[in-house]
Amino acid sequence: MSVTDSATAPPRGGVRRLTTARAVAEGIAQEMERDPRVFVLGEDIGAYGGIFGATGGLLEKFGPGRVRDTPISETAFIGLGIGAAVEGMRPIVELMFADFFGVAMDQIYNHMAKIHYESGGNVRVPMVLMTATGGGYGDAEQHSQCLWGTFAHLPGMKVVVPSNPADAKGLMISAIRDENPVVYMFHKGVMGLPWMAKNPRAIGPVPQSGDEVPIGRAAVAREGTDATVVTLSLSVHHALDVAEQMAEADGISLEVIDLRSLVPLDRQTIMSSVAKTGRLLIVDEDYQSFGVSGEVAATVAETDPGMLRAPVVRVAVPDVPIPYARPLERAVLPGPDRIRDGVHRLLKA
Amino acid sequence: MSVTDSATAPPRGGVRRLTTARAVAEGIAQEMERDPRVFVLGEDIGAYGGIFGATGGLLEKFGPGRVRDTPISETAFIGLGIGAAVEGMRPIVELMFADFFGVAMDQIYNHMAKIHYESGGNVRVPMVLMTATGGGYGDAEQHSQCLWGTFAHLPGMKVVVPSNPADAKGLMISAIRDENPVVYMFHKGVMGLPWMAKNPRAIGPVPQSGDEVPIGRAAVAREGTDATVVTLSLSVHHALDVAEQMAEADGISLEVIDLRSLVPLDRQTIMSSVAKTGRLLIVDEDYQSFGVSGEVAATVAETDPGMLRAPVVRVAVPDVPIPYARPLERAVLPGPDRIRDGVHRLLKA
Amino acid sequence: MDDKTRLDLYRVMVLSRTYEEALLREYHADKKPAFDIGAGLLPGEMHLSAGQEPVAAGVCAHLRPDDAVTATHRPHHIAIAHGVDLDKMTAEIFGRQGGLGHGRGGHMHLFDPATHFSCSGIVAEGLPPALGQAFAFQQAGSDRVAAAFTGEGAANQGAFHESLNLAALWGLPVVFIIEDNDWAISVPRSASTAVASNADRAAGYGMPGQRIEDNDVDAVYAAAGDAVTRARAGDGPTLLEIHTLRLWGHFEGDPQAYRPDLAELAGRDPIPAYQARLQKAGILTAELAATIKDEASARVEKAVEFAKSSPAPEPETARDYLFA
Amino acid sequence: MDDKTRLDLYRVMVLSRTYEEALLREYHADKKPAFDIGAGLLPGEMHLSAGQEPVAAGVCAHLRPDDAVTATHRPHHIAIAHGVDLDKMTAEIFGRQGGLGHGRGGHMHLFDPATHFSCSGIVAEGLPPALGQAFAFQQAGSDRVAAAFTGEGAANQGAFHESLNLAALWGLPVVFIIEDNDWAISVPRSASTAVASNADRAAGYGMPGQRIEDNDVDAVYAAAGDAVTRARAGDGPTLLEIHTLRLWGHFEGDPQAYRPDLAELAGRDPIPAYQARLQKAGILTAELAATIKDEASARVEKAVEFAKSSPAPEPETARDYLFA
Ligand SMILES: Cc1ncc(C[n+]2csc(CCOP(=O)(O)OP(=O)(O)O)c2C)c(N)n1
Ligand SMILES: Cc1ncc(C[n+]2csc(CCOP(=O)(O)OP(=O)(O)O)c2C)c(N)n1
Ligand SMILES: [Mg+2]
Ligand SMILES: [Mg+2]
Repeated sequence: MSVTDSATAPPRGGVRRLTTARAVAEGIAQEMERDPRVFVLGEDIGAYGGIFGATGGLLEKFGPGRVRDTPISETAFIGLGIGAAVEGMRPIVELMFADFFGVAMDQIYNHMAKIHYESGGNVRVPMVLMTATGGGYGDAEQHSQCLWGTFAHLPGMKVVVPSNPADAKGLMISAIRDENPVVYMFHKGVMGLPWMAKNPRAIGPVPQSGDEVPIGRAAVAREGTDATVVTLSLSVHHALDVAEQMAEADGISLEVIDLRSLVPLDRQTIMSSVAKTGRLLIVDEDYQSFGVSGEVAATVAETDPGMLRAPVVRVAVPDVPIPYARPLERAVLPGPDRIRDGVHRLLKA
Repeated sequence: MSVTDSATAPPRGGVRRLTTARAVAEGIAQEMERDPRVFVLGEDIGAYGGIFGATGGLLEKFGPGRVRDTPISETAFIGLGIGAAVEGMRPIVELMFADFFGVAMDQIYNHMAKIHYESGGNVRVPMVLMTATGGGYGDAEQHSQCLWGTFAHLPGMKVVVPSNPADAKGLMISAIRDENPVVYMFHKGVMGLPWMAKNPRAIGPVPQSGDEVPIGRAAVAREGTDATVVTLSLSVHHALDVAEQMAEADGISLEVIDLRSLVPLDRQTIMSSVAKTGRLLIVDEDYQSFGVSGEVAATVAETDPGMLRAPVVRVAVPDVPIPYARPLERAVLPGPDRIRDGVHRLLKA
Repeated sequence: MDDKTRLDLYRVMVLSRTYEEALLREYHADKKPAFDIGAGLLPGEMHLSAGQEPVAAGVCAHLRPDDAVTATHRPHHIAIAHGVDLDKMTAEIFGRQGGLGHGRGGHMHLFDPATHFSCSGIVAEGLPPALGQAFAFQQAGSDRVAAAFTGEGAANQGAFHESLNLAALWGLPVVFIIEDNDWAISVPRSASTAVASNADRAAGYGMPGQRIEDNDVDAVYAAAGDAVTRARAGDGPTLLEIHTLRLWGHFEGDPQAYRPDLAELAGRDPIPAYQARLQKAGILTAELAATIKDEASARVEKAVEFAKSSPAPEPETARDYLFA
Repeated sequence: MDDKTRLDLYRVMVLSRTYEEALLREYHADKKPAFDIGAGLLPGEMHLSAGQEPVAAGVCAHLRPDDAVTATHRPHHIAIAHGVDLDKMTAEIFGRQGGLGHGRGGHMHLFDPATHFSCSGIVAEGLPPALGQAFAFQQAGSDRVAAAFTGEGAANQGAFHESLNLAALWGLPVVFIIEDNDWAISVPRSASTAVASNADRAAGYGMPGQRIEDNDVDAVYAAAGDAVTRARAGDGPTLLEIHTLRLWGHFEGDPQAYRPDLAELAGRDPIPAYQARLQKAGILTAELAATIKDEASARVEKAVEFAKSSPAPEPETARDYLFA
């Protein structure tokens, strides 16, 4: 894995294209320039540039005072971020893999997420907890999980999940400026890392400007009429691939909703689309039960189940840990084949 | 809070009645007598008898070798339980409040829950992780949470949530005998503690025998025809109270389903009831979004949304931390008033 | 130590004890005849600190309002010693709109931005945020410090280890204080901690460590003075363990059946002992002691009055303050 | 130490190194020209242990197959030294049905009930389960012990502290071994650990602690012998820190741009050094060394063959083994 991510493509037709990893790092750098209160903490975020490249180049630019490698003490350094935020700083703390949340969850959900509420609004905790999620490259049970359902279930923190470079930058800027704790979850597969399988959707146009992408608004990643696919993060890429293919091969028109934020959840955009298509497929790389896919389906069921011309279909990880061996991992992840199969089931019903 | 719970009512009509706390302790004691591999670990589970009485009398009966108070080191002692289970023992480990899961979640979900799968079935982790949940007595944000959605979302552990003394004993016996890790979550309000508000449903007939209550089967706590109320734990008590009242006052016939287990979830019993009533109210003391209530609603939406004669209604904690002040706590918990209101909304639609 | 300082320590301890006595009274007032934890004006767990006043008084005497303090589930004596507004704190404990957190937090979740005070109901988990406050002070080039309190039971929690290592590594201006009251609920120190003194753990982080015996406020004051000076000077953290006394139950309602030393507790009360010492030293008279107690009572009763007259929060506002 | 023991240590180290060389080859074989972590027969992270063989060999020489061992994300040398079946282990790393975990776990999750071996990809979190194994042994009245390995980076994780305290408190038969290879990925020890020797932390738990310098297998063997004897005798846990060497990257693909000592690494390789020492002592000849290497290669290649010829798991079985 390379220390800095060099996969910046040359500007094409005047449009500058970056990998998601570079877009994230650029968003952080611009905010650090703008606001001296912003600093970055975490394991290997300095000289290494972040294991997944999200902090590449920051140490060189801002020095070890503002870009600090930490010991492997997640409870201590996430807590340190909380205290610094309380005193007016703007920490960005990286938890290397979301899978490791269990060693520091008390700081995250009993402190970071609750202090503002417990204090009756008198204490703010404006910080970003950035973390890598997802599988698909053989890293097995403890390094492949998405777990966003776990974070989204617990109140007091916003949760964002960008799928592309431009959103990644804009949501990072919004997260840093937000007065609340924001959990920023990036899937390794959307980062455009040079040491992972090439993913053309992980590189794209990114504005130079420091514009925000608003937290809490889903994007219609593709318009369509036959069915709605609600999804997030890397699964957006797969859903778009499938949608393009099925449009061409089968004449099926899929609308793809990229949630982008889980908290707040943009239920309106989901409902508008389902109202139009009458059919809902939810694709989620997190565990299926008691998570994101259930919440999206419930949103329809409690608003107007009569909208549904067919039962909702869910394609998610079928409530097992993520296995190591490739055929098994493929079987449990919501890849294009399983999505296509889901669309067929949805349309047949 | 009394060290042992003395609220055993005298046998009425030959039927022995116990509080839930005593029923749990009795189940553990009988299993400890039957099986020398069973032992109990946790904070204040010895001389104190468990802060919520679940281990009352065990130290006196079995001595400090098998009933061990621990330091406040949840990661170490839950992990100790895991290792002991791997070597053939049958630990019951108490995490005093479910709210504290964050200091030990890595042991729980990355180890306890995954070792069996990672080992391809070659290593078993037969243990019970017992923990207290729930609010309603003014204990605020860090001591009032249910959080069962969080546990149920992560694969590899069974999750049970008894609502009454007989189930509590039978499910404890099943949990101890199960070859898998079982998270046993009791709401403080169902325990029949002498230092909490009296709750007549927290005391009831309990068989002397060591019979199991099977994990994974919901109970129809009350039959009805107008609407289905799917709920669990203390909310079952409130739902039954409301159902009795509404039957009498309004002639409304509610069917109340007590889930009893979240993993595995008895979707069949839910669906059969909804098929009959066509209306579904979900009552859950956990946070509303991305949790149990969403999963139950999704089950209907993905099976047959056409069953629903009205939109599903959810009564849960509205995605805020549990506040301290009584009027605020009342406002967020799913008490009888909010349930009644939910029924009205469901039936009006 | 000059006389005025010792008198001030005495005053703070008396104020704290007077406060806890008032809370004890108010907490139980409407939970009779059968104790019901959820009933009355003050529902929920109530962890009172009577007996532990020397720790709070001795440490906080060295702090300024712009220094940070993080306390535990047993926070009142520390909040009082650090100068948290007594009216607002009491209103918070009563769950009122006029409270520090508008009644949202209650007694385990007191947050006072004016004095950079906070606490947490999760043991040892108040330490990491204290590091962050200290970090902010360090980065700003100020001489402000953070004092982070925890119990001897909590010192066996992972957060303790991580926090001490990181604070030492980065030379953060923190003073760690362990209140060793011999018990973690029903578990005696001997059943929780593999060493006799937590000061022995300081060497494992390359920081100075000291254990103070006998619940002696003068000794606490001296040791804390050194530690705070060190932190202010940029010389990094210190670990202090203070052997103190839990005079009452772990929480109210605790029958303490597990406790063999109940009979001798009254004789170990640090406040009469300090009073006697100061009187012997000619610093305090019985009359002045009575005045101090009266002043404390007046202040405390005013706070209780303030709390009781503050309105309860409206149910409709339960979702306020989720996000800023 | 007798000659045979030293030769055995050498053999184990050579076998381990030979194994890692083969995995290195196989791992990269089909990830060219551009490195793609998810490609090839061996996808995912790969943490190899070359340079750290003295730790595993020296400690595990004292263990029986009925003793428990928990290792880290870098587990191969330890598994080999403890006698985990090489064929099944390799098949697991290749994700095959014939593997220890039928291909479910992979290289960071090796579980061998036959030798009570396990490991975990979460740093320091392998320690708590080791306590439980030791507890089970203690309760059974046996003299079995548990050896729990962790890295110097991981020694700053809360689980480390909690585990050492609990093990000492209950006198559990555990030997804690810290492999100090100077680095935690790109973070040097000086940026993670507030003290020069983790042995200094042992005093904070009232257990013996010892640091062994120079990656010296004889010294490791001696110290571990004492520690294992103590544990078997019921005298409780010991903490050993061994200064060792990460000869290669943290994981394969690590460019190690952060590392200033790359040039001198080869000269610090412990295996040629030990070979020279044994040859000088007349215990080993160049011929015997060659034979040992050949035997190791044969054994390793057989294991690789076994792995490659074992079938891949069927996709339909992905949900198997969720529950027993
Ligand atoms: C992580 C965690 N585990 C358990 C508890 C429950 N608990 C609250 S206070 C307490 C005892 C604390 O003992 P100590 O640290 O000595 O403080 P003391 O109560 O004696 O002041 C326990 C176990 C908790 N709040 N947090
Ligand atoms: C709790 C946790 N945090 C972070 C990581 C990511 N990680 C894997 S190995 C490693 C470095 C470990 O260093 P050390 O303990 O010294 O072992 P070494 O790799 O040097 O053998 C890190 C940070 C992890 N696996 N678990
Ligand atoms: Mg204590
Ligand atoms: Mg290392």
